[in-house]
Amino acid sequence: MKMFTVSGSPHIHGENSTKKIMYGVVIALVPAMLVSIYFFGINALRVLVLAAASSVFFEWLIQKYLMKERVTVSDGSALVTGILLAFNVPSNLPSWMVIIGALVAIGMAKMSFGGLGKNIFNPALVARVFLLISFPVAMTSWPKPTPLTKGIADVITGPTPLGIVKEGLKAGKTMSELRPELPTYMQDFIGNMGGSMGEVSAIALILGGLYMLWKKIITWHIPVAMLTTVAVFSGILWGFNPEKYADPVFQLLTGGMLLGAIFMATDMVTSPMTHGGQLLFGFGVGLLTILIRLWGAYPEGVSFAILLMNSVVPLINRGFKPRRFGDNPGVKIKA
Amino acid sequence: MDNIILVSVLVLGGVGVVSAVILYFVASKFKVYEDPKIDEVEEVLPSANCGGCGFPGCRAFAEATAKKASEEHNLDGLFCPVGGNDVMKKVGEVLGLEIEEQEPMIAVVRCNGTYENSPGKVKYEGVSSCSFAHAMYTGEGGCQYGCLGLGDCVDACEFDAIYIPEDRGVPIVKDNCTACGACVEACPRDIIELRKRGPKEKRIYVSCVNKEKGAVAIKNCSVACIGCGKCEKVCEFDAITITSFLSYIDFNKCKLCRKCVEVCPTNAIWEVNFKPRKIKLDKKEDKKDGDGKAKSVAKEEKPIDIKSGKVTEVKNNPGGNRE
Amino acid sequence: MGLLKTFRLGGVHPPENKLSAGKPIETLPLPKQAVVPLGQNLGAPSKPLVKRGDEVKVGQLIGVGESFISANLHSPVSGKVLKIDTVLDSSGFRRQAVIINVSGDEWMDNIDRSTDIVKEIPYTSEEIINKIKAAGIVGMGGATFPTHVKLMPPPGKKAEFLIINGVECEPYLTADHRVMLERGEELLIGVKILMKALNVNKAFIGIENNKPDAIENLSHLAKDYGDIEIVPLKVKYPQGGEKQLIKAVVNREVPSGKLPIEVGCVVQNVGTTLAVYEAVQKNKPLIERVVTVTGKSLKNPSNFLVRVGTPVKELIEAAGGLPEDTGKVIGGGPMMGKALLNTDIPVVKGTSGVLLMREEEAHRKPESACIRCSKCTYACPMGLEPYLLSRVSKLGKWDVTEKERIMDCIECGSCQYTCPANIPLLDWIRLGKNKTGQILRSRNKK
Amino acid sequence: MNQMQNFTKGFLKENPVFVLLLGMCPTLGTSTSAINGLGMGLATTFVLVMSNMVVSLVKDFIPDKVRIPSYIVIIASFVTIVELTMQAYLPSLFESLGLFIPLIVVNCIVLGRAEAFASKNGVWSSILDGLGMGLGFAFALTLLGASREILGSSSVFGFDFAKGDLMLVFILAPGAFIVLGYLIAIINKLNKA
Amino acid sequence: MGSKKESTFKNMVLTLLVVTAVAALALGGVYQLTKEPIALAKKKKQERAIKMVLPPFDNLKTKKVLSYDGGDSLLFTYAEKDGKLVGVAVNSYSDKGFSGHIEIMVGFLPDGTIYNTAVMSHKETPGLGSKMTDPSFKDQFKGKNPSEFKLKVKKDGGDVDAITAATISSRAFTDAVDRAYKTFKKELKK
Amino acid sequence: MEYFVIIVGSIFVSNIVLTQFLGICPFVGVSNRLTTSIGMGGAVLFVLTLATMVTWLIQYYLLVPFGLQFMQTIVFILVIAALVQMVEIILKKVSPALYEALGVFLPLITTNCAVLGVAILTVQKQFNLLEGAVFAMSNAIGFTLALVIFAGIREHLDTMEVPKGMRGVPIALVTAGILALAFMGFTGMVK
Ligand SMILES: Cc1cc2nc3c(=O)[nH]c(=O)nc-3n(C[C@H](O)[C@H](O)[C@H](O)COP(=O)(O)O)c2cc1C
Ligand SMILES: Cc1cc2nc3c(=O)[nH]c(=O)nc-3n(C[C@H](O)[C@H](O)[C@H](O)COP(=O)(O)O)c2cc1C
Ligand SMILES: Cc1cc2nc3c(=O)[nH]c(=O)nc-3n(C[C@H](O)[C@H](O)[C@H](O)COP(=O)(O)O)c2cc1C
Ligand SMILES: Cc1cc2nc3c(=O)[nH]c(=O)nc-3n(C[C@H](O)[C@H](O)[C@H](O)CO)c2cc1C
Ligand code: SF4
Ligand code: SF4
Ligand code: SF4
Ligand code: SF4
Ligand code: FES
Repeated sequence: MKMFTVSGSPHIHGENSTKKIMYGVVIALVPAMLVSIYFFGINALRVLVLAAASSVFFEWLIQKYLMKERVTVSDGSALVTGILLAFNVPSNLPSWMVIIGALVAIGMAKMSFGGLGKNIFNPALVARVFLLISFPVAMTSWPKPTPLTKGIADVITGPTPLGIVKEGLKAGKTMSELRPELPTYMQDFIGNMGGSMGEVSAIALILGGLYMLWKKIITWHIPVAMLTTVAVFSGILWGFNPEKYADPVFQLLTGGMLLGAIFMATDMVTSPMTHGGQLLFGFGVGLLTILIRLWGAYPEGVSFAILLMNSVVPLINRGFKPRRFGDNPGVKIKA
Repeated sequence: MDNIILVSVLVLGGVGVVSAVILYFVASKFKVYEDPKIDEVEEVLPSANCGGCGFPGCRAFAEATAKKASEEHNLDGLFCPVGGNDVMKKVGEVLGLEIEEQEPMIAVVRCNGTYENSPGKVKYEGVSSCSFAHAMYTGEGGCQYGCLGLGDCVDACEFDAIYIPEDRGVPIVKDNCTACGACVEACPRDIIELRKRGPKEKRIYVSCVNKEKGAVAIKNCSVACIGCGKCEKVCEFDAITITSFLSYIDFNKCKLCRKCVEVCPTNAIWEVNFKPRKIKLDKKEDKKDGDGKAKSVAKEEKPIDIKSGKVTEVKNNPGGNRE
Repeated sequence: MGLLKTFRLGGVHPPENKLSAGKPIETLPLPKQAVVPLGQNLGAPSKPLVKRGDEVKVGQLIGVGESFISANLHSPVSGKVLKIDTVLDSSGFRRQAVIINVSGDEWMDNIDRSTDIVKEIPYTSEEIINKIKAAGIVGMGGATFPTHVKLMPPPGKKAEFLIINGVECEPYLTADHRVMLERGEELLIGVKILMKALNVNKAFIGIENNKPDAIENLSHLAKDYGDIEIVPLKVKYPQGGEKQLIKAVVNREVPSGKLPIEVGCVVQNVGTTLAVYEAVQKNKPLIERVVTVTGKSLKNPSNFLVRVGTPVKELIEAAGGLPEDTGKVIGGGPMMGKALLNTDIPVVKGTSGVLLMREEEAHRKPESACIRCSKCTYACPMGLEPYLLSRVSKLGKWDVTEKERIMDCIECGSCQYTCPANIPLLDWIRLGKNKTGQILRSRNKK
Repeated sequence: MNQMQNFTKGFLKENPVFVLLLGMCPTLGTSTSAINGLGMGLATTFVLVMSNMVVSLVKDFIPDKVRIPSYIVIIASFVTIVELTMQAYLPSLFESLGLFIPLIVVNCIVLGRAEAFASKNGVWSSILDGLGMGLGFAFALTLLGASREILGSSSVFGFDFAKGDLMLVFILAPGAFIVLGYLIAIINKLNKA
Repeated sequence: MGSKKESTFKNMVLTLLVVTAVAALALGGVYQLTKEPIALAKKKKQERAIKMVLPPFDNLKTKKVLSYDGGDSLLFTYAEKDGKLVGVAVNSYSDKGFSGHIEIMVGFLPDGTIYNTAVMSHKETPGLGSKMTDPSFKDQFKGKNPSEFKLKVKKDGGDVDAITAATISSRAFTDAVDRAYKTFKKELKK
Repeated sequence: MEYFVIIVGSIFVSNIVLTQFLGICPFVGVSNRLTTSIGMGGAVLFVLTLATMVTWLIQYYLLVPFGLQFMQTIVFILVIAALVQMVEIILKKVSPALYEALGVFLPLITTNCAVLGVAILTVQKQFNLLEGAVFAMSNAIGFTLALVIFAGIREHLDTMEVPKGMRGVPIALVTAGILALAFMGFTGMVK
């Protein structure tokens, strides 16, 4: 007689899979990858490939030989982490530092907690902050973009727009004095400015974000809450004193703001589970980012802000529950 | 020069004395009594915090014993199954009481529906939880009383005393069982029972819990109890009763004469830790070659050294999902 | 069609696969032997009134529902009672059933077997309910809750609306769809009867937009019946869940742990309504129902009118035989249905379909780690957090499951359907519901 | 118990830092380099040995209610002695250890040993216990300090492996937690094996 | 443990009294003993620093001088050799460090040229700001006369090469040197 | 502004647990559950503030006048120990409910570096009494903040399958390390 399978319902499964989600993110990252290779040349490619390959390799190594469990590197999450790590470092970072970054991201921030889905902090950002603090010099010398079309020029390093503003204001200059030193908004938008690889081109990042929204990989809540907070908060300060504070458009387009908002704060593993919680999370990231940018020692605050908010995600998840069915009956219920 | 030493002595001494005085008064004024015996009892307990005693932890058990001892001067109904008589004796000593011995018990799995005896009729796919499967269907072998083999009991055991051999799919209890009863609680089908270990670990029991009519029972499992009543008749000590086609041996009455074992047509009655006797190849016994082995199982099975961590993974649903 | 009504929270949209939608209802030949389980309804099983060797006629009372929540049982065939024994039924367990050897097709005399449509409803509310009770009607939408109980709101509660569930949101199933197309007139009379029984003057029939022909047919017919409104709904699973349906149709939410009557609603399935018509107007007890037999490899997916007690293998035979590659047989739809252990299992009052899944569809994909994507939370129509519920169920934290409202779960499976990590969420949640329910019950007893 | 065991158990099996998880603050705070760790460890060892000795000597004369305050006073005295002596003769080490010298007083190991061991045992075993525990503590601090120094500035005990710094994090606060975390994981594994 | 003292009031107070008294006695003693060495150690550090930042001398005189901007007063140590002023060591500070206060000592030749500098105390980050104790940074001040060497980091338009990635500490160091120089000038004018 | 600097400085910039390394034992030990960590935080807030104020008074009215600063450690710890014990005894009697909530943590607090550390730091930083109290309170809040965040994380980790070797203290410390890494973002906000 035929042996049937028995199992609980449901008996069918949708199209979603972890793999699809992760490779969807990779696809969304392609435009930004191309832009960064265009502006930073072969070096960008080196860092990208190295970071991605070593992330995947470390995950494989740890799963196979340390944790001795089913190897799931093919799900693509390590690849995403690797690419995002590459996006968060300057394209001229020495190779061995990139490899250390991958080891920190995968080994420390992800696998120590048990692997995909169990980590508290965003692995790529842990690695970035780790590198930033470990190698302050290498991590803050940003190559100037030299478009591929103009041949392979010497790598000249220079400060990021945020660095220029931070230093300038500290030195007592005003925003209008600094403006000529800064790239134009158009340059910000296209990506023709100094910075880490992934944070330079607003348009490419937004394109990727739209793709992920369309594919339902992310929802709008975190990016919108975060960017709105930044715009409003920096807008108020700017309106208050435009010479002392940079304008909101500048704040939104520079640094890792968009990369963070679209690709890193949205990492589902390390962000809250409900829309309400996500709005709060985005708000917190935005607020902390601006606080750190304006008053902290670092010119850039997105990474820290996201990590700080990552740490309170378990608390947010406790407080923010989905709207339960039945709590608003829509009609008076007799006791 | 001596001045500084003098001042130090005065100041520090002063601070010390003032603290002492204040503390003394505060302490005597706000006194709360706690029985020091509780700590002493807790110290002799095994600190397994398994809850086998029925209290939420060793400390709670210690409190309960101290209270009962001081109020009623006995410890009736309080027993630490893990520590057993030795520990209870010590507890008694601490509390100044005599403790009656309780006969040692062991968990017994009353099902022999192995892959061989009760071959699968469907394939189960789902979580490794007997409780879940119990609510869903009969079980792969088709017996709706029998073991589901997903190891809730194994997960429940704090002592690594029960495991499911890969080729059997039905658990086996090891000798280090402390009779804490956690597995009994965990099994949704009430298959596991705490029984007396018996003299020299010898015990006899019916390894089946199927309450269906014999014909149905035997269809799903070749070693099921069919309620034929032969054992009941042969038992001279009234130890066996049959209710809803299922035989049960009262371990308080059973004298381990082994007569019932011989008459059982389906080999549903197990004798454990007896010397293997000459197997009379009569009736159905020749049908199954491993009969002697199957019956005197506990001692023989013990050497199967499956690493403790591994046991939980041994499930009879190869396709099942378990993290 | 503009913005269609639907419920707001959660929901998924699995491929519809309504293979048998265009197949008219066919009457299946009688089986040789009918196996009639005594526990076909939610609540206590019926008590058998016959014994081995008794001769029975079609429609003869063979089991009686004695307790408050239980139902009568009638013989679906005529013949001789072979025995009363345990058989494996669709519950997955062996339970008591009356086994009848069929001979001929002899009906009880009081049953009106003509096809005339009787419009007049000369009965009072009480009479209607008594007739329904006598006919052993239970909910045919899946829950098999005795219908007469639903029609008697507890003291102090009053029904405002009757909502007929014509949603059939489960993929593959088309039985209700066909009933709405072919038996529209009788259905509407059934609605009228139920309205009268409940003493309400507004009824809605909720139908998903993927059945435009049914919507059209009923809208057309309903013109003659005043207070019955046909509500087209956006396609979204599990709209057929009564709480979701109520939300979609009248925008009310049944509070946690409460019944629809709390917000003045009573929901009945299309098939149930038809059965009510037949019981009240034609004295015909619930002995047969429409069952969809379907599956991607099945030669001839069909809708059959089947006597209760017919083994499903006869349905499968009639639809072209069991395909070689069948890996799983499901009683019901793919989202809520129960896997059947074999094909000897009989059709019961609650069997809405038999779905044959091919071997390659029959297996779950391997589970991986939860990536906390929240998709399950977004999909849950009850606003629960399935990832959390399943995790704490697995860990046995019953206080948390209770606090997180595990008992609200309607077991729709939307969460598990969506989960990208293929986690058997609903398995664990069911386990959690079982345990939590036990704890709640024992606490209530105290 | 065997006297030798009183001494050796502090190193791995009952290491106060890795296994008993006591005295975490000085462990993390003063292990920026191997030499600092060693200094702190030895200072603590001195206090441990001396206070263990004194406590075991006077244990019978102290009423229960003031047991803890008395022990604390005894310990604090030795801490102050260390503090003053270091200030006088090892000023630079004193400066880099800073606040953590007075905090030896509240190091759970010291009071814990006084309470759990010295108040129940004889002088000799108490001294050995203190010495063992103290050296175990010093061992842990030195190990941690050395790891952090090697990772952080590629040098240890003044010996440079490479020019310049390596990974600064390891000298800063986060590195302390991280290195200790992994060290404990490794030691757990070793102890189990 | 039978001989253990009862927890009576008298016993408790007495015990504590005795314990604290003995402790105090011991401590007082040690304090007396280490008082001198401690002071000596402090003095030695100061002297060692002076020796480093000034040319050889045989006599020292100290004086407190109010900072040029009215901040905390600075300690001036006048060094003489054979009765002739060979240099002045100024204990200066800045609060602009990355982690707040830093203290340095600057040695000036009588003409205002910086002879050498020494860091007395700082809390800057190890590996970053702490590099200001490295010769590679410090030595650029050697032999410079602030009248022609602009005491500001290059980023701020001065002549001082900042430590990579530690401009703030460099700035603070420069600020402290500047403070010393300005106060020195002001004091010399008097 | 003074106070603002003290408050922000002690809660975020140089968080007592994550950058000063004080009170690590309870941080690791009592942060398993959210409720207990809040209880601990409350107890620390109370004792820390009280102890800092009392030791401040002792420092400036007893030790300084007599030139006995070298006895700071011994006097402070004695006073703190007595204080904690007193609070414990009184609480047990007066409010058993509060004692249930806080009491279990009180003995832990005596040997908590945070209390003695903050008392000494207050004196070192030459705060006046009010500043000292604010400093103590902010530090206690900083402690509670770290503890609560951490408890949230650990409760969450409890439901996860952390690899065997890392389970418990190791992963807690690594988490604390990453948290400290994140807190470095606050560097430079106030000095
Ligand atoms: C214990 C119990 C009591 C019920 N009582 C009533 C009732 O008094 N009135 C009513 O309208 N429905 C009642 N119901 C029926 C439910 O509301 C619901 O219609 C039934 O469970 C089937 O719904 P489903 O298929 O969505 O699960 C009851 C159900 C249960 C389980
Ligand atoms: C997830 C879910 C989906 C359901 N889908 C349907 C459906 O498509 N059609 C239907 O008639 N009943 C469906 N039901 C059952 C209804 O909730 C409800 O029990 C029924 O409409 C009540 O009518 P009855 O008592 O006549 O069956 C569903 C229940 C659940 C929980
Ligand atoms: C943890 C940490 C510690 C730092 N410590 C110092 C420091 O001690 N001194 C300093 O000047 N900069 C320090 N910085 C760097 C400053 O934040 C700032 O980036 C730098 O001074 C800018 O100068 P640059 O233009 O030389 O890069 C530190 C940064 C971090 C993240
Ligand atoms: C939308 C999205 C964003 C992600 N962002 C990150 C990221 O910022 N950093 C990272 O390491 N991994 C990221 N991942 C990959 C993956 O979730 C991450 O490795 C997990 O945190 C590992 O458990 C992202 C994945 C998705 C789907
Ligand atoms: S086998 Fe059962 S009774 Fe025996 S120790 Fe394990 S759980 Fe307890
Ligand atoms: S709990 Fe154990 S004995 Fe019970 S069904 Fe599961 S595996 Fe079998
Ligand atoms: S099965 Fe339960 S938890 Fe899952 S989506 Fe449906 S109602 Fe929600
Ligand atoms: S859908 Fe699956 S992977 Fe996503 S949160 Fe829910 S359980 Fe986790
Ligand atoms: S050593 Fe600091 S609290 Fe224990």
